[in-house]
Amino acid sequence: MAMDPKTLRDPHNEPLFKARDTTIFRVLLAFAALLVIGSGTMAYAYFHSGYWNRVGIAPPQPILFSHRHHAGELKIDCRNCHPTVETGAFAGMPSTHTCLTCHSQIFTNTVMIRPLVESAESGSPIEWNRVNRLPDHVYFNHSIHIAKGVACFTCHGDVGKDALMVKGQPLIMRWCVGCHRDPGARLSQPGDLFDALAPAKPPKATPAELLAFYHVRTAVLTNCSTCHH
Amino acid sequence: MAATSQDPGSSAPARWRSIGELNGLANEGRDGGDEFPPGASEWPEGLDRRSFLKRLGASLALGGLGGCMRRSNGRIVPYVIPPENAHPERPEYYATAVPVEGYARGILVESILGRPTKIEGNPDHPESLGATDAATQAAILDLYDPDRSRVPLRAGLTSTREVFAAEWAQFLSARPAGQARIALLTEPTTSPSLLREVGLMLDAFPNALWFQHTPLASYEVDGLQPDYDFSKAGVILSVGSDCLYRHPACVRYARGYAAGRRVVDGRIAASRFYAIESSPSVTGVLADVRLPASPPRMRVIMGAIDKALLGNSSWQAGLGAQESDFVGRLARDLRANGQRALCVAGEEQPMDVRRWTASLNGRLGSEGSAFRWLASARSDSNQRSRGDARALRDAIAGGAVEALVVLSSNPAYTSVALRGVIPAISKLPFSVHLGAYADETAGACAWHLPEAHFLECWGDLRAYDGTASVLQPLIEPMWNGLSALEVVRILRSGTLPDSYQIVRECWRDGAAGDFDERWNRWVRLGVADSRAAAGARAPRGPVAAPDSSTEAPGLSLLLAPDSNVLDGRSANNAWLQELPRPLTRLVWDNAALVSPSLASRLGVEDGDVIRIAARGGLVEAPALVMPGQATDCIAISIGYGRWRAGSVGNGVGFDAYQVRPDDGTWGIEGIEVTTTGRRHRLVTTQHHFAIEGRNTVRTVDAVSLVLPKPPPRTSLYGGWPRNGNAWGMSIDLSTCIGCSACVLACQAENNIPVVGKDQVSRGREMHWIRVDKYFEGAPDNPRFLSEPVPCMQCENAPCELVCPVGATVHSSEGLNDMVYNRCVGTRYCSNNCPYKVRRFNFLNYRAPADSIINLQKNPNVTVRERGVMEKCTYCVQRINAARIDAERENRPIRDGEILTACQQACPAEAIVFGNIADPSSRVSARKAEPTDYSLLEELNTRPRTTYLAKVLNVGETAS
Amino acid sequence: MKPSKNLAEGDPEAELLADGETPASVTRSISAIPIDNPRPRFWWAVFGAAFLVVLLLCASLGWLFVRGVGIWGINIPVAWGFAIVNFVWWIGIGHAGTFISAILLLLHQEWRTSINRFTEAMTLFAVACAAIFPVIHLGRPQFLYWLLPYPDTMDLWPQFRSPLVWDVFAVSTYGTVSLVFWYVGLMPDLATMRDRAKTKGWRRVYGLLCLGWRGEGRHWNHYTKLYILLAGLAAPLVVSVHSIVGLDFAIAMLPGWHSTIFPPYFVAGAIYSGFSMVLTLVIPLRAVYGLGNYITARHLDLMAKVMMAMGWIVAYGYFCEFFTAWRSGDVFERYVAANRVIGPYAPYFWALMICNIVAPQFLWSPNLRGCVPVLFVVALFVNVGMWLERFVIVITSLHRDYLPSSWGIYHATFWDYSTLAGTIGLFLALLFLFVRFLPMISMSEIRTLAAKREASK
Amino acid sequence: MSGAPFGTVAAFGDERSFLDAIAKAQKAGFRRIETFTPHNVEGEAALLRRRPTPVSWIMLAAGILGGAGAFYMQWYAVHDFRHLIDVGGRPVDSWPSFIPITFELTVLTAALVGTAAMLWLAGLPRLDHPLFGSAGFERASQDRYLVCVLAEDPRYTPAAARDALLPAGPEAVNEVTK
Repeated sequence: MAMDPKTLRDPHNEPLFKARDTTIFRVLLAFAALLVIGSGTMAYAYFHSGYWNRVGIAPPQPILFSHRHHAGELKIDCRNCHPTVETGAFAGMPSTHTCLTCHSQIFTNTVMIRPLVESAESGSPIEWNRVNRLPDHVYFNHSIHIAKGVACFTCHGDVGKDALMVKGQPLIMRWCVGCHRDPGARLSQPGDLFDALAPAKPPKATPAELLAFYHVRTAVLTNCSTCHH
Repeated sequence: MAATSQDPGSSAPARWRSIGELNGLANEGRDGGDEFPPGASEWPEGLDRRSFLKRLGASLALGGLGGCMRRSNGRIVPYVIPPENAHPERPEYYATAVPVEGYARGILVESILGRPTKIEGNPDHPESLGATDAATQAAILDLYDPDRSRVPLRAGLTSTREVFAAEWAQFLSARPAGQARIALLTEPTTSPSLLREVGLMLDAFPNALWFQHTPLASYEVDGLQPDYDFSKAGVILSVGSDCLYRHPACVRYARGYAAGRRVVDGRIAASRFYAIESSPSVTGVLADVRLPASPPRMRVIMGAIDKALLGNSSWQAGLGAQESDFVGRLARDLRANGQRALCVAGEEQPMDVRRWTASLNGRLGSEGSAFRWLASARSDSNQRSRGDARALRDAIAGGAVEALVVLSSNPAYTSVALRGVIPAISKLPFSVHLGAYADETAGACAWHLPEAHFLECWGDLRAYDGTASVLQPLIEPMWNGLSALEVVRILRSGTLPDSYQIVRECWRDGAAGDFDERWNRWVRLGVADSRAAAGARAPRGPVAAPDSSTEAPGLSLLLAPDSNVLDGRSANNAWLQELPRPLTRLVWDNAALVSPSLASRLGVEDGDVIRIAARGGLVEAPALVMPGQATDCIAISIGYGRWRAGSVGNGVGFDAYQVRPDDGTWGIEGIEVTTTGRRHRLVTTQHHFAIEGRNTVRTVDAVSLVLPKPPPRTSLYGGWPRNGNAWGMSIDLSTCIGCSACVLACQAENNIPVVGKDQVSRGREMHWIRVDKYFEGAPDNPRFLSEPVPCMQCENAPCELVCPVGATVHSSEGLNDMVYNRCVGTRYCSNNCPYKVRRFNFLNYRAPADSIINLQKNPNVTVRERGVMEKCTYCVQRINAARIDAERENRPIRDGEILTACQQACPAEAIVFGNIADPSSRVSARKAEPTDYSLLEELNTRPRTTYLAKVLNVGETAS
Repeated sequence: MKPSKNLAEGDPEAELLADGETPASVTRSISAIPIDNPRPRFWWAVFGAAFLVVLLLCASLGWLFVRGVGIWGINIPVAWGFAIVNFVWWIGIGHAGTFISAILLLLHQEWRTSINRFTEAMTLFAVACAAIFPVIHLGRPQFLYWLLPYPDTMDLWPQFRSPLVWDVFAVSTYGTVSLVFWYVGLMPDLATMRDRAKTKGWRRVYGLLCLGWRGEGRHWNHYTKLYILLAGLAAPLVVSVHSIVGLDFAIAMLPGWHSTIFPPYFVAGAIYSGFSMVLTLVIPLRAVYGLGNYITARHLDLMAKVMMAMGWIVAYGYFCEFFTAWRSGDVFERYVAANRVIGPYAPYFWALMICNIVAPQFLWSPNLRGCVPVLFVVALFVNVGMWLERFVIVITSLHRDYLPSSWGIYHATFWDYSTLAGTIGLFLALLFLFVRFLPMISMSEIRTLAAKREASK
Repeated sequence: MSGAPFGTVAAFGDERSFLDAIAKAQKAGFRRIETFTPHNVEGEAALLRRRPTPVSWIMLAAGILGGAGAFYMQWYAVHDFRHLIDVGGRPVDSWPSFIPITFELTVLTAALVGTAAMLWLAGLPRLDHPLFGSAGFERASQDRYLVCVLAEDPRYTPAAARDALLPAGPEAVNEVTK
């Protein structure tokens, strides 16, 4: 094919790409598009996952304290060890002396409660690893939740089921406001509030009845300043 | 602009702009008009390129990865033995008292998790009545001041208390028993225990001399304290007094004054307030009729008043038109009111003026009702005292002193007399200083002992009216400090005692019956059984008017204690340094106040440094043009220019003690003023004081009380359903005295940071509530209007509409919520706020994580990080706490159960907060008054905070 | 100001393409710039200088992230400063490209052909510079993504009533659509570059970039439709974007901002600044790279006329603002208006008047308009003037609003200036990379023009 | 370049002879003709009776969907689970505020989908093509107008194609294999 040689390059030029290159290029393009969509989906999944929220994870503890045994089997009332849950912002953690009310009598010499004995002797507290934690900008008050019919198990899960304490709920804001927007369905009857296990049967009262019973004013629950100030 | 500004010479009550504008200067730059001042950029000290890059890298890494890494949940550490208090997180209140120039003001101190966090007034205390002033609010910060002295120092080197005791014992043992020539210097005090300890010390050492020194004026006139009841006064005359703002009884006075200025149920029986003063004071500018006059001129006017009251027809001789109008009206009103006429003189006035003014009450008949004499509560005229700092200087110079003991006083700075003998003090065989800071006096003495803060130790004090209080500690001494009581005991007995025992010993003394029961009651209530002397008798018969010379006196200088740092003792308190001075809005400085006409005569403007020569002393200070200042008088406050105050107060301002006369008088005549050509950067938080014809501060006449009502506003929109509580606030401009107590109460409650002079100069102050000042009328004698402005909590909030992330939205109870942790910092909300009440963290204003100042922080309020907007939310943390309490008990929140911090602190009860949905609440009643109005009502933002107009009771002119 | 279509054909005074240009010559001379880099010293000098300024930008942003927005002069009440001024300025400059490409395409203005590629690139880089500012002006830029709607763990959404959220969508849409429009227009030229590049490596690069374009009739069939439709979309888009930027201000209740004139007035201002920037850049590049055959005197003349027309619309906007302020009787509006003229920032206002209103009037004279240096200087004035306009709008309205007690003053700091300079550097650096590696005039469209003229001969 | 023929290409130096060649090839009975030109040639599509491109309809549909989706997103955000937030006292359904984003997303989806559709319909990206190997094809992106009679045409033989194209006066005629 004869054309003006001045403006032509070598006519026997190799083609730049092969059919394989087209395939690779198209696959890469598709992959890039997928990456954009996929990374968003992955991020969503990650930040809503139990891994991120630590749901179901039991951190190691200095003493292998079993809620299953104490709360589930022995049916010790939650308030026995968390005494200020009805009156204060914090539920209260049992002091060494609280534990010793029983354990000065029973299992006093077991290896398992050695740290307790050491704490009592040395006066230095037992350092537990936190299971449930809210960020600093959240102002949470246990007492008002109990007063308005939110049972322990609603947020902490079936603590009487597992030996080591595990986180029962994600405690992310989406989860919090889920209840604050529609609290009725999550309330429990007064008798169930301190059960270590969620009752198998739904409460006898309807959500509306429970809301009325506890005088829950739902309007303020979703105000930002209810939890953040 | 110029279109609305008025000829400065015209006396028409037109509202005008800044002084700079009057002088034809368009620039309102606070640093003298340089459009792009050098060094305006930001490069903090001590940051080189390498660490900059390091930080940059770290910040990028953290920003990039921080969001994706799980944070540690941390530890939870229970008690070994549970404390008595089951709820350490819940605030508890303990009654004690704050020392105010040696007098007590009863307070309740909030303690959370074992640390004192906030000071409130004690409703059971007669000099608090539940409220406080600004200085009381700021006292909590001193406790956590990192600059506080922490260890005993010997010649500047760390030592111990034991070494001190041993060295003292050695000093004593080198001398015949009891013969040591000890000089003890204290401030005048009302503390029964301290007076008892000092007495015992003087008994034990017959050669010991006790001196008392304060740079501030005594509150006594001839050994008695004048006391006022403003609520019983129909006409008030103030002669240079600032007693509603700076006085041991100022809270009670402000409360009484407010009673006479408040509209209740649409009616008011307003008092009429006349003031004559040389420099505008918080109290004086409240006057319906105010007359600025230089100190010599004031004496002339007082002579005229005296004559007019006596019916001498020649009283007008030598008076100007304004002056004779003032005197004529005043005399007419004083005579007409008789028993309800109250005359008050400032403590800084010469003694003959104070004597004469007090005697007017007797002449007019108000003594016994609006005016009374009280027996002295403070040790000013104690028989065993050998005099003041001048006497001590003479004693030292005369070799009569071997050991000097300075207790809780800083004479090396505050006493002109003692400044001269500092080398002599250093050469004494023994000298010791007890103080909260290793200050100027500590530098002069061989020994320095850290003093315990009043919240760290036991003590006792009397209030101005004589009521005694026991001071109880809220916390163990953080730095092992000692109280003055303990030091005197160490000096006397050599033992290391406990302030608790000393105070109890004093109060048990001579007491019969069950002491512990009474003691516990005193401690609980904060008020001990009153041993106050009842009203005393007038000291003398008729008093002649102050004499005045007729010759033209020239310029005079008026010194004054500073409105914020007083005599310099609060110089290291950053809250007080950054709190705008009430009238000038100046921060972090003092200045020489000059009247507008004097400024133009001298050719100076704001920030020009002038040199003032007075009676041999010399001070250089920047001029600040102050409308309402007497024309021939320059005023400057003491308490600045300190060199050993601490990292906050060092080098701030100018030391006016340099011209302070030795005898402690405040006014100096015949001064010479020259300009230096140098400039100093004065920083104010407000620099435009004209109202520009805008209806922001409204005034009504006391007779008519008519305020034009805005047209009703309708809306196409249905509006949001409002059920439940609807929070609202009413601020009474008529009773507000403009004292700024609300500002500091808010700062303490809401963890508001201090940003420093440089940041304020860039317009970045952080106060959530500010007190706006406007001047109206002739520059040399304008009317002063003040207006506290917190967030208005608009129902149609402009800020909410423009926030892209919904970080500020409305609550169902009508609060304009601000969610710090959602804020991304666009600052659009601030732009769209017509009231400009939003504050932004332009830089990281938080204290370092390990700073001791963090202990003061309110744990119920988020400490805001960099890049976050913040603002007033009606103390929503208090609302929530009350709501939780009420909800737990299934009852509505009671009216008055929630007090906002500003409301609680307000001495005049000008701020009322409550539920406007409840027609019987106090705030609803306030808002129903005819003088109620909304700020910028025409914008239809529908603010929940409304104002009651300022009631003026000017009356008719004399002619 | 509507040059008739036939001006393109034959009128000696109205040449849009020099005589003797054929598709072959067009291709040869335009593609020679990226392939041969005929003026390497000029290129390196400008690019090198711009790159140094980019480093300054990096330092400014680094320091900003370390210390916070407090390094700037902003305060309360002037909470928006240079960042927003620069943002609006850059976005405005970014409007000429799409206006020339899209609206003039729809209006069949053939003179757009020589400058559309270049102005589109300018648009992209201006938008890139503009997009920096809304991000960095945030107090907490690390949470920028909260302005995007996505299912977060907080169950919160952006507040869609806020114009700033509209901005996010408007600017990102504008950037994306401009990029797509530019890239689609570039595809045939990339194919040309592939076929003309000297080395196999470059041919591969251009081959990949053009996605295998081969000028097939089927390609052209879809392509031309898409291109005209993209133009149809971009035309209202260009209007919407600066309208929304105008709404950032108009939605606020601030006197001086709260004005219905803002959206159209902002759009006109944007096109005004865009054309001035095109002239500022094209005049030197045309001279240096000898593009006079394609960007002819006629082009400059037309652009000058558009600029002048836009200048008058902007002047009308100024007039309207003052008229409305006066006629409203509102004390706040009147004060802000007066304060602009005689207040502390009056020098900025008067400089703005000189730059934006007075300077373009020289262009009434055909002689002056035809004088390229004069045109260049006027364009420079308008560039500065448009920056000043945004400064005056943002700062003077904020610094004295409702309550005199809160009035303040704003001083820019070193970092304000360095960031502004830095983005100018970034803009120039990107533009010179573009000039260096891509054909700055649309060869395929000029070829159409050349072929049409050949055919008509 | 494996043996199978792709077609016969003729190169022309101007539009007129290019269009002429198409017409002549059609007259010769060829129906599978493709062209390669440095710019869009007016009349080419009509001559080859190309179907109107569906790009416009795709863009319209995408724009409507994008706009509706944007409006729904905003509506959903303010009604999320009946959790209504009072923003500055404004009504929940502040629909005028939703217009800008609705418009922007209409434009964005239309533009992106339209561009994707164009590429899809044009079979791009495709990096390889039999013609890329052929000599002189690089001129098709510069200044030559190429007509190609495709081998898939039932009447195609190299000779017939060459005969049909030559009368229009091509500068070169070339056979291309796959």
